[in-house]
Amino acid sequence: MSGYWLLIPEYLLLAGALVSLFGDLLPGGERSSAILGALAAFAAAAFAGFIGTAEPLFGGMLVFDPVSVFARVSLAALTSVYLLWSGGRGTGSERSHEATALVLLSAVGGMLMCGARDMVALFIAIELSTMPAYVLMGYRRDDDRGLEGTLKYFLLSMTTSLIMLYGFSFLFGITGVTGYAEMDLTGAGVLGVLATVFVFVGLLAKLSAAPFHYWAPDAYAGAPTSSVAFVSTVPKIAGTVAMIRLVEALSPGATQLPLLLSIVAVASMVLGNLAAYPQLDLRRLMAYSGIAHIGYVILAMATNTNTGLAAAVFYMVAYALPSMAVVMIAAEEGSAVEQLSGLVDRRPWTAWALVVFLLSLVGIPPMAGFFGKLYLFTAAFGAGYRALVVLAVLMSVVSAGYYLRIMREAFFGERVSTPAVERSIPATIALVLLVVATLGMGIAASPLLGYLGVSF
Amino acid sequence: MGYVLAIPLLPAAAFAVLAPLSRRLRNGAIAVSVGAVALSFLLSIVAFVATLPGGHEAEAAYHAFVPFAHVGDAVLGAGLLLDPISASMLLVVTLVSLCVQVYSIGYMHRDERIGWYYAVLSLFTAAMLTLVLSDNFLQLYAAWEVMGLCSYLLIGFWHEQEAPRKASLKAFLTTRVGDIGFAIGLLVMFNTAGTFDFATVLHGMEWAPQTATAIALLFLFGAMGKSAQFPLHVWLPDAMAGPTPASALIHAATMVAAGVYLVARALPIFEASGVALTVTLIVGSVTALAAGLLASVQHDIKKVLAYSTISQLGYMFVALGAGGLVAGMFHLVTHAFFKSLLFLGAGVIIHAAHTQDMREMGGLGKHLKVTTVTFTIGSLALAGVFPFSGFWSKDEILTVLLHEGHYVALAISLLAAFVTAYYVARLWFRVFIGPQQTSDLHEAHNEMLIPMGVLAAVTVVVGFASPAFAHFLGHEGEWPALGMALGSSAVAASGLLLGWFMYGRRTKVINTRAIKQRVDYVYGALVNKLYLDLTYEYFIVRPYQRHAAWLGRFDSNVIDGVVNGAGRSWRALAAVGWRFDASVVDGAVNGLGQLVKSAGGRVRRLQVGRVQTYQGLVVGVLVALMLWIVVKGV
Amino acid sequence: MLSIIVFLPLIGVVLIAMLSKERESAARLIATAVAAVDLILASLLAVNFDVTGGMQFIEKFDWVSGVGIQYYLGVDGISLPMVFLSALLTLVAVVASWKIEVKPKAYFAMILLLEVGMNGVFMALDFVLFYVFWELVLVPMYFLIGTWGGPRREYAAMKFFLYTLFGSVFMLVGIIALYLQAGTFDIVALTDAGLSPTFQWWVFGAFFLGFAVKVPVFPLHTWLPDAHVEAPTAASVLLAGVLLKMGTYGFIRISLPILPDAAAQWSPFLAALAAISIVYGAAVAFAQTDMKKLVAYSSVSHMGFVMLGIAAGTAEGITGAVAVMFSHGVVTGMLFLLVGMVYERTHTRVIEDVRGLSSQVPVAAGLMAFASIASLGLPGLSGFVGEFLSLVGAWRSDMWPGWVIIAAVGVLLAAAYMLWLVQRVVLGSPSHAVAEIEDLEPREIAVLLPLVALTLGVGIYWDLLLRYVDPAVRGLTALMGA
Amino acid sequence: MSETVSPVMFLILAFATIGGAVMMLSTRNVVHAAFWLLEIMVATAGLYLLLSAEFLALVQVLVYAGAVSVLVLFVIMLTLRRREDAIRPYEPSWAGTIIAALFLGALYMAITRFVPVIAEMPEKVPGVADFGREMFTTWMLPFEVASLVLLAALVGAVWWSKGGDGR
Amino acid sequence: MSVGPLHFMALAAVLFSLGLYGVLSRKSTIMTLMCLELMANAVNINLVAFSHYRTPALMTGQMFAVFSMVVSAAEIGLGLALVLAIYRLRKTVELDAMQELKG
Repeated sequence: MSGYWLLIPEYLLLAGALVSLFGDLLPGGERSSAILGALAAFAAAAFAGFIGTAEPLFGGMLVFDPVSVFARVSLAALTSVYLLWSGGRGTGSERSHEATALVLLSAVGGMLMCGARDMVALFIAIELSTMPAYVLMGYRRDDDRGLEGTLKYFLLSMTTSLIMLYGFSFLFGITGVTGYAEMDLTGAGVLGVLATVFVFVGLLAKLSAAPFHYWAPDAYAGAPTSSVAFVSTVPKIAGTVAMIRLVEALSPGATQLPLLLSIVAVASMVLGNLAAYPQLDLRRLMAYSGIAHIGYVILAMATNTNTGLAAAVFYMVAYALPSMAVVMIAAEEGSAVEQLSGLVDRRPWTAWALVVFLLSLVGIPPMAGFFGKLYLFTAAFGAGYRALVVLAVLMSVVSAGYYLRIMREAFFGERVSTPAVERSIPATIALVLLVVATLGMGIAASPLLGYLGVSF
Repeated sequence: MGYVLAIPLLPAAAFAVLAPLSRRLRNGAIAVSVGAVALSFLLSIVAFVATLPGGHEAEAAYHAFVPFAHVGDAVLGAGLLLDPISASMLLVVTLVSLCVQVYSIGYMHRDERIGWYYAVLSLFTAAMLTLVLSDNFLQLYAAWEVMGLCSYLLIGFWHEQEAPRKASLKAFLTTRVGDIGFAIGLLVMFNTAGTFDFATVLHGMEWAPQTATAIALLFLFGAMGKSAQFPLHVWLPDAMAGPTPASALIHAATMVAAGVYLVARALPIFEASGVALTVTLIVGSVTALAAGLLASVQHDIKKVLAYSTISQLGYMFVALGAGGLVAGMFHLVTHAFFKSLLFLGAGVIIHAAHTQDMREMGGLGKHLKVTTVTFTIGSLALAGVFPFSGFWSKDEILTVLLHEGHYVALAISLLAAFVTAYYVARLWFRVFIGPQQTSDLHEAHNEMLIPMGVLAAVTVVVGFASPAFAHFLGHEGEWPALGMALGSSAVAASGLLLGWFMYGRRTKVINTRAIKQRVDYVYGALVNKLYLDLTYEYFIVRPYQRHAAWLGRFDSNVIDGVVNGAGRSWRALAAVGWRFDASVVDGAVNGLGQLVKSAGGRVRRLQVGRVQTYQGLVVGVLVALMLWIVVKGV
Repeated sequence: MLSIIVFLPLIGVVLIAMLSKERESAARLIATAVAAVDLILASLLAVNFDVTGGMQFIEKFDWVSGVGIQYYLGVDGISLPMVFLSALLTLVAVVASWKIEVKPKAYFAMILLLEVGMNGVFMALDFVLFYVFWELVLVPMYFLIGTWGGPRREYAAMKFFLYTLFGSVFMLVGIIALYLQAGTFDIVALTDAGLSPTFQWWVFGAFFLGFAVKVPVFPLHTWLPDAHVEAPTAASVLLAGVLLKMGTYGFIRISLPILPDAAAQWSPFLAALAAISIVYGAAVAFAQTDMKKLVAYSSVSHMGFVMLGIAAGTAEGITGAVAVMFSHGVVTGMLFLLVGMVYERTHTRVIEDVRGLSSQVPVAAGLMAFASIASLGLPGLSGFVGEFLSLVGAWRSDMWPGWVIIAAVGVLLAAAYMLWLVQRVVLGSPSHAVAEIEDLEPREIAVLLPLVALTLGVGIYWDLLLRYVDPAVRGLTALMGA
Repeated sequence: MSETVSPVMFLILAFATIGGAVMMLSTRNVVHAAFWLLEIMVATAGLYLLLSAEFLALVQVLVYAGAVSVLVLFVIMLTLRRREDAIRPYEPSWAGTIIAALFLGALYMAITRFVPVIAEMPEKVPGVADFGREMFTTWMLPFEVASLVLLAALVGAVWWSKGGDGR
Repeated sequence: MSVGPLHFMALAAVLFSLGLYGVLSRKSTIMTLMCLELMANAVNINLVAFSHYRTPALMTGQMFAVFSMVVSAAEIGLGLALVLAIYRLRKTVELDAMQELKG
């Protein structure tokens, strides 16, 4: 087939993964494979952007529409930033060739998810993206708490993905096809709706949306913080894209879908924000806040309008950037909130960067998070979800409560004598890139939005 | 005639110079301030001459207007209006001000902050001149408020002591209660007329009676605050805590007369209302009599004069209430001179006797010759004795009342005149006659005596200008009718006689030590009465004393009590409000935060840590959804 | 021009951020220079302003084209005084805090950042841009209170942030609703969008929450005293002087012209809240034992007059509202500065402990008395202009006159608490805490003098301010009438 | 191979699978359960044969019956210190029962309301060769990705298995 | 009686539910994994049956089933490795021992 060159980004990532698996042979030890992986991912991002939109591959299994391109580029770029940071980290306990390889493999899966418009392709891509994530979450194999969290993640994830697969099987049985293009659920009756619900339960669980979120807090809290930085962000972008495609494809037959999604959105926003409030562990806090943010994204999906879906993807990326950065800082400074105390004296630049990230998460302009919320709420409001938008903005005030608590600790907290983290140039570059992206994605959103086709 | 602008501007400039430098300058301050007001006085004479031969008030000799604000369709501005009324007021204000300032050189020379004192006096003079030259009510109000501030500053001049501080606050706030009325009156006026200009609102439009009544009553309320009319008069006696020359200028001659001036200016509106005139008349007569009675039981010389001022202002209101613009204004003029004269004299007396309590004075006449003469002239003028100025103006008022048929008011006024004469005599005899109680008495310096002399001279002669003044204001002027003159003289004489009878014919010192508990007027009164003729005592004096004493208590307990109580209850209310704010309003907000926190704690309990529970919950939700879908169908 | 005014301080922030640790003291020089240049530019703006010209100095180009978000700046006679005020008070705040010793770099950077937001709010004519600047203001103020504040600074900073965020998210909902209805974020274009009254009613409610918290209007005011008491002096000055005005400015710039029908419907409610705020603020101010808290609550009361003028919706009322905004900024700024200066010397703000300033420190005492008197609305000083005009406007409108009378009583109450403060603090014989202190130094006097001059200037020659405001307000009322 | 499915065979195999599942869940011995699982897998392979999916039946036997079951047994053996540990207490779960029963009930109702579309059988039943052609043309992408899944699983499994020496 | 897709679907549903019950009730990690395999098996039966009745020529369902088998094999392998890793540290595979992380 002639279109294989469209998959060059995936090949690049894969090559990176394979090289780092045999990273022992590289000069410079474990650091080099991560940096190499970062370069590969960067090249992948660049290529994906360069290729742009294209005709679908494999008979429509993989599409290269704007949403896909946008998600692929941001996913690869975030992976690159993550590996850059990981490669530059002072402590290497959570970095090794395998981790780099797994991150890159997961990214490949994620990139395929972004383009998949076929149930089989989606299923297998999801598994490719998830399976390395299990390993990353349990990467400290001598830490039983980490493994416990991983096991919970694993079991819940398997159960839900089997439910999803069951749903896929019904969808296939009803329509006789696996590609979304020809999929027509109208008149499928109750079984069609049930199948849709099954599929979404699986995806929602992957995205850690309430009430299918239970794995996330425990798994994050047990996992190495550096892994959380990746797992809590990058795969979710892919998951969001996968989900908006399914929303598009399945809503004609499943009339209850908007209702289902809005219930999930409400549950996620409320539960995530409220439960994040009392948390003292940054990982757990970010887990709950992730649940809350997914709630906003799902609210946009419930609209099932082009704008709403595009806004969902935009928001997801706008969330992933600062969220990854916050967890990275937590990985450097210690995952308990109180360990951030005195950060402003210790590492002022990091502290101010943290402010940018947290405020973006709250939704304060001119950070990306604000613009994400703006488009998202506009889409939802326009689709008639007014009460939900009001709830969402109220919940974002609640979220400000716990994000500010982190800020307060970093700026006004009693100084604690934490050993200074060794600063490295790559890690600094990574954080700077994230700051720039968090600010720039909002201020210079015009081309992105135009690309995604957001218009109200 | 641009020099008119300089009349208020000179003292204002003096203030601008003195205010920042008040600590550095002493003699310089005096020179600047006195020089400025002297120049103003000269210019005022020129301006007065320019307005001759006078005429109707609407015909201004000079009018200038500078807009300072454009709001919507309205143009607000500052203007200078020189007409007979303002010209005569200019003379009065600058002359009294000049006299007081010169007098203060001697009176205040030992005070450290004399520079500041002169600065405020200059500001006051500027404000008062601006007020009388106003061509619109807004500017008048602005000047009115600034005067209030000056009054506040001067009453509290010796702020290291508690009493002046309290008195100053009380004075400012009480007058401001009236000012609210004035301000709302302005709102109503602007709402109807769209402007504050005299030309329009006084002469240029027809007022609907209801609107006119509203505005007039609100203005009257403002005037009552400023001019210390019952029941807003309570601040004035307390205001005597300030320096005496300042009291002479502000709380006797000029500022307190501003209320009268306001009503006089706004008289067309009052006349359009009708009701308001009656109310003015009632307020004036009640005040004239009640304050006179109160004056006659005071022992503090300044308080006697303060109540007397209230009473005389009441007279002016009576005159205006009867429609007697000329009479009211003329009494304002004469009163300004003789009352400031009395205050300045009182200042000398206080300096000499080192007390303000009349019971500790006596026999001053032998030592303070000049003061005695001038004070006597002032007293006679106040009592309304021919040929001093008070006689003429009071007679004019009584004539107006007679002409207009306000017999009740006339009776009250005559009674008030009697009371006035009585307390004047009481004051005079107690201070100047009788045994000397203080040693080391000496006459004041010339810079204090000369102003008094000037004022005394004016007091002697100004009364004869009575018809001329009426002509000047564009009204018919006549000499008082003989019958009325005789009648009023008789009343005054009987009052004086009673005063002499009670205080003048004594040869012995009254038991001052026993009366030292000044607070108890009743006790004092009882002691006093021992020397009196029994008959007289039972039928006239005792009821009189009782009523006066009762009125004194009523005044200090009820009316003043209401004012002070309002202050206290406001404070209590404020405390309650603060507690409410801190606990309820703020508590609600903080409670919301707590709610979120506890809800968060509750939600996180769902996360039990057991994976099968998680799976059960996930699948459970799924099953619930499935059942719902299956049961509901598509 | 406008962009330079808005973003010049941002350059200052960058410059300060690049200073090395050893040269921290240069931060104040940079900040002063930047703030001064900004003030000069703002003054030039005022000089070159055509009072009858409506929106001027417009800068407009697409920002996020797909959704019609524009970068759209402009000033008219209502925003110009506010821009000038924020530039002036920023300079004042910078100079007043020269002596700051804790983290001066961050401090001055935050003040400059604050200026970006403040100027931006008053210039923005695009809703999203407006909201961007609006929220931008929160951040530096949060840090100013939280880092350099008093003992309960963290609580106060958090409360300030959350409270105002709470209000502004509703504003965001309102913006979204408007956008969806009218299809534009353009504040100017929205004035003739022809929205249905019911829709307007709801949107007005959303904006009301956003603005009223900022103003603040009873009962949404409780963040204010906490924030003020804990904030450092300069932050208090800017908070009271400029930030509160953002709320009322929002009402005037957005709620009234865009939602005129709703404004009419809401007017009685606003009037009631305004009157309550006036009296309630005065009452609570009267009960305070802390000078700063007293001034803080007095702001609630004064801002009530602004709300009264806005509720009136008449030309006089709105002009009065703007005048109060300007005057309150200047006068309350002065009061906060003086309270701060006294606090620096006596280390107490408890009214009972500070007595007899006039004997010990006559200059400070005189200025404090002046500011208090200006605050109580004495004619001839700036406070009177606005309060009088808003009362006039309120009386001219068809609101219940009782509210106006209550508000007029508020004038008396203002006199009560202000003079009582003067009586206890300025007058009397010096107390122990006051006994040894030094009078103001030239720098401090220099900070206060321009404010004094403005207070006098505007108070005597109203058109100094009103020549800008009045034509703009006429345009506004014409829009509302249409 | 016939195009229709023999009811008898279906019933037998259905009984074998369901019965096996019930036995697997009811036995208290983990090792027995593993063998019951093996039995289910084999019976399922039979069902695949019924459905004319020979290749799948083969894979089923190889992968599940062969690899997975053996792996499970290995792990069981590795995690049992004593033979008696294989005997587990009886673990009824009311919540589990109710949820699973309701799940089945709801699903059953949906299935019974479902009207399946049955396509015409092609003339020539596709064989393993056709299967292979399809797999490497239409299903190229999933096939490649599946190999990556296996790679990832391999890396992960190796990583975890190497644990312990770090301790 | 002719065996149609509904019969296979019912069979798969029963097996899936039984697996689900096992997942929700078994306290041994290994048993849970086995039950998950049972569920996967049920899904595969579903897929193959649909393939037979719906797309006999294209064998789409069979393809799906193959990938599903690969994935579940990979997952069971990974899961068992995880179980072993945990067992090494905690000397137990009981799920009830995995309750340290919560809240």
